[in-house]
Amino acid sequence: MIRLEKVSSVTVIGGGVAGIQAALELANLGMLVYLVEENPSIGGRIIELNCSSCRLEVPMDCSICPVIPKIVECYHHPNIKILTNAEIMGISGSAGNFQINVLKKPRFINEDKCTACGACTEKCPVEIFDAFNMVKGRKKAIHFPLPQAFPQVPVIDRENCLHFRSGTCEKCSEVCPTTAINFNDEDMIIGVKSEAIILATGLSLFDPSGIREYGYKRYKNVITILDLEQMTSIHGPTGGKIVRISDKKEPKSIAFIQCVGSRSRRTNNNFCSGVCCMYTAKDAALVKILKPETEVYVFYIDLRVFGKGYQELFNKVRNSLGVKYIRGRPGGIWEDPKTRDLIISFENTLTQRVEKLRVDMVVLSPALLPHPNNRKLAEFLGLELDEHGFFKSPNPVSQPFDTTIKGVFTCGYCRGPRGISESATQASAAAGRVTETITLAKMGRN
Amino acid sequence: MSEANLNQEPRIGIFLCDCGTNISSIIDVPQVIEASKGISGVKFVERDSSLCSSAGTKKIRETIERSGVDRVVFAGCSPKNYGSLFESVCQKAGINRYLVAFANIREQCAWAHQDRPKEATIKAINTVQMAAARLQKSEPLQELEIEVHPSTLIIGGGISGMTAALCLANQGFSVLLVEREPDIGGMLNKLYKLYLTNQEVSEILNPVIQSVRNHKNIRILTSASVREVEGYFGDFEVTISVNGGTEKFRAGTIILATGAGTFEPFGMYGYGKHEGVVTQLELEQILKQGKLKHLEKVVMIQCVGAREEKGLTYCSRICCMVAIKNATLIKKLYPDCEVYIIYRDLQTYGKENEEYQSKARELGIRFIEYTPERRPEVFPNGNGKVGVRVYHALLGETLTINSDLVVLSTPLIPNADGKEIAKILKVPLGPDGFFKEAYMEMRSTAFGVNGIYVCGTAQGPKSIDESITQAYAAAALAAIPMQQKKVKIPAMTAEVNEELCIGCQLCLDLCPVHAITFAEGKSMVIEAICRGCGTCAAACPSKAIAVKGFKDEQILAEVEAALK
Amino acid sequence: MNLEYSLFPGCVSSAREFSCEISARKVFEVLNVELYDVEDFTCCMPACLVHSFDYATGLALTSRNLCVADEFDRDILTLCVSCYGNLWRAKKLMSENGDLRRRVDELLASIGRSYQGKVGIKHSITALYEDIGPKNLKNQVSKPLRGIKAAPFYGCHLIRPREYLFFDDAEFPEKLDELINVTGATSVLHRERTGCCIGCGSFFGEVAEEAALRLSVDILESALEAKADCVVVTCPYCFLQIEMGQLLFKRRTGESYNVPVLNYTDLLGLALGIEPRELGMNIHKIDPSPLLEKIK
Amino acid sequence: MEEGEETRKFEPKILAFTCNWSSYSSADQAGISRTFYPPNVQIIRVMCAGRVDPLFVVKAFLNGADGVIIAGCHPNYCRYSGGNRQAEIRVKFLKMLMEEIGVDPARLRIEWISAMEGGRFAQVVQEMVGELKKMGPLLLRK
Repeated sequence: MIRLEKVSSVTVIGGGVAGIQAALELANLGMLVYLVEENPSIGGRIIELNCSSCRLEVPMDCSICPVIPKIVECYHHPNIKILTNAEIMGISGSAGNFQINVLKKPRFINEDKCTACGACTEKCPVEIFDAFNMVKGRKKAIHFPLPQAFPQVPVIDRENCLHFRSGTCEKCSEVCPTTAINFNDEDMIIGVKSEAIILATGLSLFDPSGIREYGYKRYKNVITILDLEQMTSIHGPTGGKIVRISDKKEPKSIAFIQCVGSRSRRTNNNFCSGVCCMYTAKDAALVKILKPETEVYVFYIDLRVFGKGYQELFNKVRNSLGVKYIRGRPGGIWEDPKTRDLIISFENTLTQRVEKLRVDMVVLSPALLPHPNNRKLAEFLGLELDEHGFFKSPNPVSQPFDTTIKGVFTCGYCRGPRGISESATQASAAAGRVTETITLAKMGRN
Repeated sequence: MSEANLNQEPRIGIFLCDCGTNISSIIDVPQVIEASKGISGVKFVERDSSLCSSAGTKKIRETIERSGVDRVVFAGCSPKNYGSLFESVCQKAGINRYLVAFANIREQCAWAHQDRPKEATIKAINTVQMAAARLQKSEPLQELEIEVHPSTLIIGGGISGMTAALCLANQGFSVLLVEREPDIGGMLNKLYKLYLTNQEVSEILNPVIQSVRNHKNIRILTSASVREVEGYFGDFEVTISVNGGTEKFRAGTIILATGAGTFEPFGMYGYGKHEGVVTQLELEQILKQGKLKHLEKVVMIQCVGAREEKGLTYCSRICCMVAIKNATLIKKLYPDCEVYIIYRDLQTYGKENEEYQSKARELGIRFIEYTPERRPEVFPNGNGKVGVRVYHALLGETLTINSDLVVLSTPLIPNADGKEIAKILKVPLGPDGFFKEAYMEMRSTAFGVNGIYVCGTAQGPKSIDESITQAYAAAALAAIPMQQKKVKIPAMTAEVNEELCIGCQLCLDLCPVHAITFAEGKSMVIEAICRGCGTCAAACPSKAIAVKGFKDEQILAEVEAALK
Repeated sequence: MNLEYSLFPGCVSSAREFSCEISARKVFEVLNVELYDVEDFTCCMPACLVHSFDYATGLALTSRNLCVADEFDRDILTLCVSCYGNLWRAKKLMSENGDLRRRVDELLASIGRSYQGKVGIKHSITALYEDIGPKNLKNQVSKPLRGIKAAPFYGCHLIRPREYLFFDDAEFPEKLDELINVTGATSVLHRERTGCCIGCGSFFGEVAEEAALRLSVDILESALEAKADCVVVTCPYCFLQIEMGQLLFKRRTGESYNVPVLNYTDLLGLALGIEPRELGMNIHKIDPSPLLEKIK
Repeated sequence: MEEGEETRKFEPKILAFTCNWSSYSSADQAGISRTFYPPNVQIIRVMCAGRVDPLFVVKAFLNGADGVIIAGCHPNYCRYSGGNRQAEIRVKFLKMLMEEIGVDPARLRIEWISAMEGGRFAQVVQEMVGELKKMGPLLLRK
């Protein structure tokens, strides 16, 4: 079916930190905002992270705590219309009058009826388990999104749900006390009119198994930083405990490896992801705080401590907490078949020595890449992308969040690597820019 | 809207939401209802399974209007979820939102004690009683609604200030731009070319200056400084001293864009001692005036006075890129000139910067890494040359470069008058001396105090694009209340009982937002500023301060009820 | 199929490790691939020799071989990864028309040659993998070497530097493993599989015996850790270093590893049902017979 | 005497003053993530740990609380900058007072728990209940 919204408004594409922040600012500026998110709930990447800098007591803010209330606020805001499970089908028109077609994929669960009682997830017979993916870990075919995502309404994994595979099972809908589950829910195309568009598509992760010599997905005890974030988060699969996937034992030594797939000609990601040095410092510190006797090593190329309070945090991590920093990018990792320990061979570029290091666990910081959807959106809008798939700006200095098309703005990672703080600031800025242009247009200038 | 009549004794209505099976499957709801009926003043207990649904809210309204209660308890999920929703529903139904209390029996009873249903039920009963007891002592409150004057004072006429000014002026707000220097433009006036784009600074700066000058909504005061700021959010009374006299200005919001200063490394690496040792900024000047004579060797030293254990501990963020940019300019000017950059960690974060760096390497600029343990040495080397001895950490060798020019990259430092402005505006400075924002992560351009915002290098070292970004962000935040014209301040503010106040002024020092003033021996709370944390109330030796909505009586009532 | 190549045997195989050349010639014969000898080929001229004195001259000497090959207009087939790498380096540098190219052209002109760079450059391994292909090889295997655990040793210049050698992933190659498995043997994963044998075009082994020995011992250790029956190499230099390493070690300590070292062509040859002595395995210094027993 | 008997029967009453911005939400989080903790605690929401008047704590004990928890934001993250530190100072003072009148200061705890640390909240209550069971009931109520 086709439904057409008539109200003029701003559309924000992407429901992560940047998108949410931009939407809130615009909504508070009195505009009607459509927030389009491809996932079943908003929150984006940040809900996969843990709250830990709180515990570090350095002059640096926790990345998560200030954001969570924003997610809830955004979800309840009267001026924000949230379209989850949504995909952009096409965009036409120009500044002041964009016509955006959004495909709202069915969720099969009525958000208003669902009371998040969890009866369905309990009864669901299908359990999906990915030994290498701690983030998703073990879950049912119908499962709740991560605890901070909003709304807390279960999601059905169509690949694995018996109903969608063979039509044999409807246990969840049988047990649902509020009859919120409806398998006949169907696609819906929504037409949205907008005066401006803000792109906040965020990032995607480089798959470290592409760097074969590190053995990610070959060795169980080689994990990514996101897995660690999940482990250390109290809601994670291990309830906040750091364990080796091979034997569920707490590691006595951990090595973090930076720039996996980034700053590398080999993967053509010659850029720096801009955040890894600091979240690694943070997590390394967390490991030390949780278990001081753990040996922690960090392999780095340059320490990117350019932000407010970063150097101070780093000093604390290296000097007071005793995390060992080694300058050099390891050449390879080998697993001791017996103990499942990992042997890292590397050149310490500050001593020019080739050495070997045996650790219980290796944590990789994969490159953060622009979101693949950028290509599609760029096509719809006729935007320019750079060779990596980031949106281009007409002038990176004077117009940092404009795009090559009038009325379309960017914020967050989709314009280039940046952290939560910069993304949020950019989001507010983009909102300011949008109001400026719209008011100017209304005043008949520009 | 009918308000609670306080003469008659409270009439309380309780809505209990069993949230589908979420609560009812663990807690014995009927038992809770029975117990709640017993509470004095309770007129009804209404059970429902989804109050948050539209049907639910409709029901709430009808029930309230029918029963004529004047206070309401919601027993169900955490107020963090739908608290504001229920409050506004009650408001619509004629019950003051401050006569609504919540009993969190889902998150904090049913879910947290799933393993022990019996105790969970008892705790739930207790929780409802506490909420009711609290209500007994509650009074209706009115939110203070303050007019926000559609005008902004922007302190600092650099790129950040000007950008913010334009953004707001274009939205039709009147802006006063106050610049301490005789001319606007700020730090950029001193610069030559920009990194990333390599274009002349003027290409970016001049158009901005022009449109700021010509904008009918912007008034510029140069050689001026802010003397005094009275009043509060929405209606600041600003006194500016300009050419001898003073001027007054009325501002709804204030944006701080005072920029940063530069560190002068006297005594370091022979700066000020030997000829041919300059700072990047000075080099920038020389290049700008086209006075750079042919050179054979140039050495740039990074992190001069920055990233230290003590003193300037922070990384100044932009120096690496500035050095690479100037090195590139020199290389383009004199391709045969050898340019060395002696760095600690290259802060070429992100995409553009990294690419800019690799271009520089292709040009043949040489990078030498040093460590804080073994710093380079600079010594005069006869006939105007300066020798640089440096331990190349990656080669493991000590090199000596006989250079014509040594350029020191020094960090941006907090502005000299930062402290004074902080005092005038009652906003905090961080440990690094830059202005301390409210929350780095989500509100890097706002302060704890309403109505005052910060952007640009005043908040910390930043590149030009980042400053511009922050300027827009600050402008957006400032625009919000001015667009809304009226802003509601939560009624939960402190108030001083003048009879009881003994004038000890303890509260003045404790208030984090300086909302308390002192006059005629008594403290006085400026509601528009107060954010109701209650630290003052807890400290007041004579119990003269009460926090509306969180009065001692209310909390103590809860305490007693909890321990019945 | 009628594949044909100009054979570029390289100094080591023709002067020290004959077995390598013997088995290569035999195996290609059985696969009826023609290997033509080219009289005029000279030293491949590794970068560490003349280049260190005059790069252009060194490059000219290498390029000359390519000019020669052009006459016959058949791809070059090298047995030594060092030759392979050097020839490719020349091809790469000559393709960049810079000063260097100009100077090399002058030098070549002075001996009446001009560089075209028509023919391709293969190594026995790349030829087997790319031109013949694992599938075809598998079909021709008559005597699968079941139960043999082989530790592949890639040899640096088969895959590195990645700027101009594209045969396989430079950090974690797998094609040699694939080729090994084709013979019915199983390739084992071991840490030194892409290590350095220190042989390459250098007299390093002579001047720094210690270092050389340490490396070859490390390779053997890593192979044994992975429970391999033999080390399979792609290059006579690696062959030399790993074999000699064992003998040297024995002379030093009296203990011996006795890990047979095989050219890949040996392994393939056996699987094709060729007699060990026809593959020159009788002149291996580490006696492979226990291994051969295993196959029977 | 049958003190062991006592401790087994005895269920301590705890009052928790939680900061609206962090610790109150952490209690919610504990529920959301089904991290169970003893139900002996009743939670009172205040805007900031700094609001907690020493009087509240004293009254709590007089009204029969066996233990009191004050939970606020981590030191650098007070929404109002410094309220939590004030609370800390007051707790120090209160503990001295309790020492004076012979009440075990361990019956009063101040904790920093951020909004996400549901587990931490549960843990604190868990510990406190354990300790109080060892101490036995507080008999101040007149």
